[in-house]
Amino acid sequence: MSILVGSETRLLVQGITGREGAFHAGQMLEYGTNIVAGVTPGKGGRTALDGSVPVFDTCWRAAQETGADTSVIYVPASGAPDAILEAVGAGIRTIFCITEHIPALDMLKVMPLVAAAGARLIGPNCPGATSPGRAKVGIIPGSIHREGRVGLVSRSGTLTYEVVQALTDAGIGQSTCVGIGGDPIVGSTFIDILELFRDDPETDALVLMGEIGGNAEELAATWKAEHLPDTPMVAFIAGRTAPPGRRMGHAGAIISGGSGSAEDKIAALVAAGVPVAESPSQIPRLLAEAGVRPS
Amino acid sequence: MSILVGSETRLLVQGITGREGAFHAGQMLEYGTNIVAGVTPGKGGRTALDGSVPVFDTCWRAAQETGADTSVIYVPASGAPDAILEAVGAGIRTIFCITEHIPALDMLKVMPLVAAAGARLIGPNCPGATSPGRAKVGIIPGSIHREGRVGLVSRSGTLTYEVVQALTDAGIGQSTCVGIGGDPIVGSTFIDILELFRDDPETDALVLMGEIGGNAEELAATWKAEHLPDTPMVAFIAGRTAPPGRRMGHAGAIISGGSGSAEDKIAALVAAGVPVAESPSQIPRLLAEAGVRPS
Amino acid sequence: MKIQEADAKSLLLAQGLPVPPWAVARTAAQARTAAERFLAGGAEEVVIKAQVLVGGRGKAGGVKLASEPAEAERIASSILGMDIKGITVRKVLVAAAADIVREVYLACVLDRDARKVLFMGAAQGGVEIEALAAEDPDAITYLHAHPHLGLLDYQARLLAFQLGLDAHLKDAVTVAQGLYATMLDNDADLVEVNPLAIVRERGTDGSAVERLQCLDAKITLDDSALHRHPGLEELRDLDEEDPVDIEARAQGISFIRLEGDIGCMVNGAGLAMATMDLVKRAGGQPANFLDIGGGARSDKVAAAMRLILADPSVRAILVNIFGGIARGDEVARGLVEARSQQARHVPMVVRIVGTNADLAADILRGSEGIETATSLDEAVEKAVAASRREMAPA
Amino acid sequence: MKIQEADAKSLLLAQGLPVPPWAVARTAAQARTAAERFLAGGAEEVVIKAQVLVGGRGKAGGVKLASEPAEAERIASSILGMDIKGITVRKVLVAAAADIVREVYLACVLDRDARKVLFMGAAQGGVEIEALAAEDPDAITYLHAHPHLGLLDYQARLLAFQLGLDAHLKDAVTVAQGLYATMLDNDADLVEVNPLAIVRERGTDGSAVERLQCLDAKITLDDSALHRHPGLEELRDLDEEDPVDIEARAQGISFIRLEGDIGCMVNGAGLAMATMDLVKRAGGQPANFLDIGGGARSDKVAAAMRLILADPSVRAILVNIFGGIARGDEVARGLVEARSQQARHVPMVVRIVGTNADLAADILRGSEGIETATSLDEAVEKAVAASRREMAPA
Repeated sequence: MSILVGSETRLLVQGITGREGAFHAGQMLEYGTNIVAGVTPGKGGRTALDGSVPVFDTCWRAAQETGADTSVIYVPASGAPDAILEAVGAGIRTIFCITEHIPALDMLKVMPLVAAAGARLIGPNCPGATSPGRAKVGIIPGSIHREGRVGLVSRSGTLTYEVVQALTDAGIGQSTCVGIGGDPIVGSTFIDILELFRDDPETDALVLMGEIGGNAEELAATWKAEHLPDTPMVAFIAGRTAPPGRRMGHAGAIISGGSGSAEDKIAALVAAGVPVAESPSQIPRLLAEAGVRPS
Repeated sequence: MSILVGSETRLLVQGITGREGAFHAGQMLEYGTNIVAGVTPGKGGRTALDGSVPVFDTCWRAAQETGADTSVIYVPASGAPDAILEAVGAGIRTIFCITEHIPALDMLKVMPLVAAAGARLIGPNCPGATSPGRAKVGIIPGSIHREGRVGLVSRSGTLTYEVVQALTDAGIGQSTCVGIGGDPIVGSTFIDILELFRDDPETDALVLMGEIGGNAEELAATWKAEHLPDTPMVAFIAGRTAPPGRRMGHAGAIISGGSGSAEDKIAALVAAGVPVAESPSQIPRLLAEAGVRPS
Repeated sequence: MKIQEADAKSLLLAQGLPVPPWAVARTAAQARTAAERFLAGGAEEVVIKAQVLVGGRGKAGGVKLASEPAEAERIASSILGMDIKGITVRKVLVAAAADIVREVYLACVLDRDARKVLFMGAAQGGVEIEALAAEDPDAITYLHAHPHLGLLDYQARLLAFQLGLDAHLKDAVTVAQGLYATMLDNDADLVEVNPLAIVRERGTDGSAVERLQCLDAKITLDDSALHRHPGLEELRDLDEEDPVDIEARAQGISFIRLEGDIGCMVNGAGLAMATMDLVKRAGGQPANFLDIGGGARSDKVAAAMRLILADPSVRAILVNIFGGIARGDEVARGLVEARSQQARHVPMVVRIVGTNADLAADILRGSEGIETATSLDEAVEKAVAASRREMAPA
Repeated sequence: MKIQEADAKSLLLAQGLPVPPWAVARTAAQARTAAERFLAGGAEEVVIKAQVLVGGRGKAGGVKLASEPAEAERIASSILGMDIKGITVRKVLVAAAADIVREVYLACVLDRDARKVLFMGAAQGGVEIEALAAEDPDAITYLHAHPHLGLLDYQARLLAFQLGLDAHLKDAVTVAQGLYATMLDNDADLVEVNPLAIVRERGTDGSAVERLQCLDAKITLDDSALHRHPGLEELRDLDEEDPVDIEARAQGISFIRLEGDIGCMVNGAGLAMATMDLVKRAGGQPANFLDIGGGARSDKVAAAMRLILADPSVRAILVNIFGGIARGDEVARGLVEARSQQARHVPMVVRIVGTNADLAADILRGSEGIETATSLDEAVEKAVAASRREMAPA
């Protein structure tokens, strides 16, 4: 098994005929992901990826005709909130929104509808999720993975790749790697993903990649101490050297006052029994110290 | 026991210092209803009803300080939707909105918040509910009731009084009499109230007072046949002589096409085993034929 | 409140929706002038449509085509003054006849059960939606707008694709969202465009272009919200209304005139309908529906009496008041006073129960021409009898 | 994006909120003229406030009162050019000093965890809300706006009563809902009025009246939404910004200048921060944060190089690219090209992994002054060493 995406996933790609959508759909297909449909309004009836994927005008028709249960969104920011709602309205249960630069107030409006439908949104501004050897949804390079039993959850994009590569190089395979996105308003939190890993019999250990800003890491630390006291977990927090109050790249990374700083996050994690690496390259060693063996 | 209102009710009166609110609060108090608070923004700190009821600026403070669990609203139509939301926000579980002429689109906006909070709204444009001998909430004259075991639910105002009087005159007492209101958008339907009566050990028989327009009576008939096949129930439908397509008083009473007519409603009720009276005065006799004895 | 086609089209236009130009004519000469203008502007024919608030005007001969101004005048003259389901036509709408490629149906309406706004669309337009719903339910796409966010973009696209408007996607989305905006901005409970049509028009370079157009529109407004749209209250078509309707509205009385001879004055819509039902069951014919509303003050009672007596066929009056908010004594006083002022003396049966019914009885006792009753059945019986007495030759 | 007090006040004013008049002065003479006007208009004193985007300007001496035009000029002259937390004051705001009866705090802010807009109010105003929250948490009222309906009327009233603004209920409701409207209309993530004050003013008849006024305002905007508010983009205070910031924004590069000497070019904010952390851990000092963003084309790479080299203290450059969307060969080509065009030759350590990393290695091999690395740790070590080499006397 794996979480969020796997060999049973029936994937719908929203924005499949766009530049980004077409490129990454090709990469996902190549990885072996089961892409059952694409959606681009006004291009219904055509096919994408050299005739292998039917394109529909609406998610509703795509879901009706192909049984798609998961969606990934490569639609520009102006249309992405509506694309999320369209997936929700079509009964899609798991939605990955890769799109970045969606205004926060747009996401505020979208979230209650996602929740009311009982759907799960990952992102926006996230790299997606990969369950090595089974399916890759999003933009994480497929080549960096190795099959195994470590679950990874991260707020970052390329930093995630860095750590996944380090794990793979050390022979430590992954069950699923999930990027939840670094925006102020995201559909799934660390805890949401940790809950899934807790219930996954094929995940034995965890890696959490945090950043400065917000308090998601602190909340995750408390949750882990309470609900997963015996599962090995290692963390990394980016932004130790960031000066207070300065904005670092994406909106998630603001230090406001005493809270949201790397120090506070690291302290919370350590207090929860989670060793925090000083460099991504230390993570495999810390996992090994916690008893994780190469797969 | 009784449904919705009883001796355990802790009532909050919204708009208690207005003309209508003050008059009916007096009537309710006289009937023995446990009024614990009133709310009028800007009049917090005063008292109403000759010093017996404290007045608060907000429902939140009223609920905090008095433990009010039920509210009745006598606020003009322009402020009534907000008054409903204020009660919901203060944690009030049962809300009666007496106010008439609230625009339907305003109610559409209010309803999801009521539902999300798990609160129960009766009305708007309803006469309220009385559990004889225990509590009266709303504007139904207290004098017409008699304690007993027949539950009554109605879409009308004065027509309800007419029937209650007829029951009382025939010696048939009531457990609770509920007016759900005749507007197109109401918080509680016939079925919502019938469900409460089903679970009330002190209600043995039912009276349903319907009108032309909509299909609430048809739905109630189907529900009754399925969920309360053995409980005696008698109905009355007002508007047999109404010409099709003409609006009768309140917005609830439009016949559109074949549906919503008195004939359809009566047929549905009869099919469900519910005798339909031709006059309110026949109702006690039909109840007696169904085995209901004077109390 | 229903509004006429031309007014409905104005409301759609105000939301930026595509509605072809039209003119309203009250005389045949005005219709001719309008026809001349459209024909000179390139139209091959004009359509002349009766403006009435009832359906089925087409079948009644209230919609016709003309290709010459003189013909338009002749047709307008025949439609103006025509009686359609009891209503006299006083205005016609004149517009260029559209070259229709395809017609679809699109409407939004208040859905009471779901407590949401419901969109209904059908790829077949120009038909009665009720008939289509009965014949071929799958032909209609139903879709609820979000109670706070309205018709979402993707929902509007879904409707457009379901209606086969792929080639006009952007315009179809604009129209669908425009219907919702029309509903919201005017507190309508129905906004219907039937047909919404793809029409062939001449482009600026003379070549044929296909465009989406709202060819007919029906809107009904929520009476409870009219006060916040003062502009809409003026749309009431006074021509078509009985002057008594205007007085009723001014007094806050719900009043509908009917064919019978027993005038009814009741408090509460449900009780008023029940009272009429009983009148009919007892062999009488109600002359009206009249709900005097809550808290019947004596001036309101007097106004209600005037409304009833304005109908010359009224031969008896039945007053049925169940006092709750309304106090019986105040109603009784109003009745006695109204009685004293009225020119025409019609027998009156009064039943007042509830709050202060005793005081009411005292006031009414001995008042000439006023019979009282205790039960509703008794009151109805007496009123029917009184109407028969009056009908007997004097 | 933060905006200055005067701009924030303009946005509040646009929503109809009560903000006392002010003037912005760039010179002491302009400040004097403004002061003259306010003093002639009846003010007993004027306040002169430094316009900078950092907090604590009061403690730094950037806010002063004056009762004479000459004094205002003198004070403005001392504040203009002042350095507050590294930022030079280039503008002052001049306004009539308010006669404050009571100050409260009111703000709305994006609440990430709840995914709602959070209102915060305190009956004590003019204080730092963080300090108050730490000292006396119960002194603050927290209240979430509805995600679709905003701040409901009753919520606005609740805030007003909690802040003790009973005597100004209607105005307080207007202000609270105005803050939400300001947030919505401008895509702000923070709108703060501190203090919101009851001030004593002279009425038209000369008697004293008390009114609610927004005396200070702080607004930050959502960068992701700026494109739909072209008017707001212009509010960026160019005076206060490094010209490189403007170029960075034009290129879609996230760039923050820091104090160190090792320029960093990384793709992804998280990886960029991690890279800087490692530089510091290895004993170096990052000269900047630079996230080149997704899909790094060669012109973007060249622009990033210009941004880094515009800082004369940069002595080494560390490039860390994990190719995903970004293709390594394209980045490498951009680096070689940028290198060939640059005047100042700074040692460069490049690490490119992921998509097309092999091709990138081929391109970089043999390029003069470019060292390559495989692991991140190795790259950081080499860059720190390079910055030290350069620092040794030539």
